[in-house]
Amino acid sequence: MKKVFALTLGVLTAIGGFVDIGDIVANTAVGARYKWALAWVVVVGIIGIMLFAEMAGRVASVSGRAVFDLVRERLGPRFALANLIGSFFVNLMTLTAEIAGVALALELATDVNYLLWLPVCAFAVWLVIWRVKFETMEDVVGIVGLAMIVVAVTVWRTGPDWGSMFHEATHPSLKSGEGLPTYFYYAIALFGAAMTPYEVFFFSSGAVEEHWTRSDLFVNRANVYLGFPLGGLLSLALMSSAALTLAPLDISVAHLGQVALPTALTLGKVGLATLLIGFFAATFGAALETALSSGYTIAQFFGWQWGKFVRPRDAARFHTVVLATVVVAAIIGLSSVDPIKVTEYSLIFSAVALPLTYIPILVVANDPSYLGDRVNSRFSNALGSVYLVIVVVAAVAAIPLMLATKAGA
Amino acid sequence: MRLSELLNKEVIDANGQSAGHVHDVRVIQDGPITSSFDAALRVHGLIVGRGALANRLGYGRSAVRGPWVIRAVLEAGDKPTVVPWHRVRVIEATRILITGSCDDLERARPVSDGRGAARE
Amino acid sequence: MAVALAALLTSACVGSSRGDTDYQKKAVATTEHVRSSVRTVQLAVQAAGEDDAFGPFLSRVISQAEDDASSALNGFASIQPPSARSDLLRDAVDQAASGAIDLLAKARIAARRNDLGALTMLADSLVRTGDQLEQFAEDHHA
Amino acid sequence: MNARVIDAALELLDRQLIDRDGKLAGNVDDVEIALPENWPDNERGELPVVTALLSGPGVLAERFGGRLGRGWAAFYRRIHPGTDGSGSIPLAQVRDIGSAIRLAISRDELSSTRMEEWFRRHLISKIPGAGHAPE
Repeated sequence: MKKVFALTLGVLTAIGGFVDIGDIVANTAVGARYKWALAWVVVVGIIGIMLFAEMAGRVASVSGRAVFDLVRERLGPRFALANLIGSFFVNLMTLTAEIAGVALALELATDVNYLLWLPVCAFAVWLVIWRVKFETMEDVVGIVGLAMIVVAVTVWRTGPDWGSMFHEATHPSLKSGEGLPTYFYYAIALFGAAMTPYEVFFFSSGAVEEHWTRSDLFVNRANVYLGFPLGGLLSLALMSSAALTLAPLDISVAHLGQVALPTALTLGKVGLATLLIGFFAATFGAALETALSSGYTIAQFFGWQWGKFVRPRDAARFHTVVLATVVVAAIIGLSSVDPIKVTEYSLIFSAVALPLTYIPILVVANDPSYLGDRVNSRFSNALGSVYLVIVVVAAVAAIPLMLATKAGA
Repeated sequence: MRLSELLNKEVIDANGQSAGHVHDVRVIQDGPITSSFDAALRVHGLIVGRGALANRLGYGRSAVRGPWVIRAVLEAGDKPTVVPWHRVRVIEATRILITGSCDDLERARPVSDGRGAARE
Repeated sequence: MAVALAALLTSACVGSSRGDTDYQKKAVATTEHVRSSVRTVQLAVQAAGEDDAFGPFLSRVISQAEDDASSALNGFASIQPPSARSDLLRDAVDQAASGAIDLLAKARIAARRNDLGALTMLADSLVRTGDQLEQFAEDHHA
Repeated sequence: MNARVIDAALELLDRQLIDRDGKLAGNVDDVEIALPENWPDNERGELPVVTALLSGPGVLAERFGGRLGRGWAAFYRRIHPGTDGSGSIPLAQVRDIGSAIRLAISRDELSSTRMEEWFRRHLISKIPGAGHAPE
């Protein structure tokens, strides 16, 4: 049983990364609009995040150094500060959206306006970080988050024609009237959703929180190879469920409720209730992940004591940052910005910031002074180099595409 | 003096020729660091080169070998050299003046050998 | 590319100004938006009919769709029509969309009251309204 | 005696400091180097020595330079009167140089961790559960 729980870090990281509020809506919107024509991006994203997280987790396990620590060592304080400011901004935006996402899930269950839930949700997020053990937190949220699997069941029960589904995914084509720039804009958003920097901040810091060492490299791999494909599978399921039920009616998706309609129609009340629990856990998990990541990045940049593996009073500045970030996110959320729009933008900005985090990790994963004989294999480096190109191209293209397509309008 | 006061300054030889910028300061630990040794780390020389990013990422001098794409791009044209400390004459605000010609500087050998690594 | 070219040609044939074409595009986008909301509510009502969803959920999904449709129409109504020819289009969009939004409001009221009977009775008119809006968008495609 | 070669910018600068209790104690923000007496006219060919590792926001700010760095350093001095905010760690207190740098002293002995102390005392300790053991 302990072995099962050893895998929840990867599950929680991946659920928080792949099916947080922005991704839930984005994947559904993309499925309703393009059906399976963008499914390949999710696959590219899954492989990328597995490669990236495995390297970050390996470095953290062997050397005890988490990602942002290395970013500063390898990029120097100036570049690292630029990265810190960018990453922190993306984190804050995402946290705002996730807290609102938890509130939106509760709104769907209760029909009470989400703005009333929002302060409660923000407080709950902070309280869990303050009081609950890291392992308990990831076990509970990771396992409850598995309720999202109900989306895959929905797709199964809808009984799609798997052959034509596969054909559409492998031979992407655009409906008439759809432009290529918009298509690629969504491609970058989906890629950014899969390979978010905060996932690796959280995963590598989590490895330190859990006291992984050289002998836990197997656990690291198992987490990466199980957790992230699961997250990716849920992404694809959301996309398929929308492609099967919403696309035929040409519905454009902007709300969480629309995401749940196919499941309600296919699996009834039980399915719907399970999905709402899944929404709640996934967004709550993502909120924890981003709130902690904001503390991790700042503390690691300055070298402060961080983490839940010490008493809060021994990591005073870290907990101050987390508390302040949650409060600010809640205030932004209460100003009634559209939380779903916020994550859509933050996905694009995380694609822009990604190279500044990816490159230092790729380099350190090759450095024997950190890893001894556990440096990257030839295969990892070959794949790592391919992704280096992808990551840089996506970062360069993101902003121009966003402006040219008016954010995919 | 602080380390940062040496880094990134341009190194000029006796003929007024530039040898590149200071990328690092090479020190030698001549014994275990304990309170009984009051001068364990001595400055041996300056590492001087041209590609700033390659330097920061540790290519050219550390044992980092892959991936070859990054290595090929960053190491192109950058052959860091060592200026032994006894040739350093003057430290100015933006420049460091050295004796002799920069043509006879030796290539900097890689330093890391994986010893500093890996806690258990 | 072919599509863009065709669009260019047709608009050239009609001989309307660039302002008119822009306005027409916005009119179509607005009806598309309202149609998407109607289709969403159509699915919600279908779920209600099959007892597949809870009251609070239905009520929330429907009122969000209604809000979306209203704000799309309000956005369109605030645009100044570039010519007298566009005034006709404006009225047509307003009429089609307002009727649809009325229907959505009825659905919302029934859902808030948890009146499943009234809600499911709207199913047919929702489908019909959705089809009409779809037709409208097709007819006015620039 | 096996002499070990260390490139200071690569292997010391920006590395994590860990105190004797295993607590994270800041980063190496700069390194203090002492020039030999009468340098550069020192007859005996003595070499400069690394005397201390420096840590703290004030030190980092000075390294940044430019308007941002100067403003930051000035602000730091204002809120910490009578100090440059540098936790100067004599080399004799360094135990090991690896992927992190281990110290023989406690982080509470460093002036660079005063902010940590301040937040501990005035904010974090006042919230119930601050001393709650993690495991």
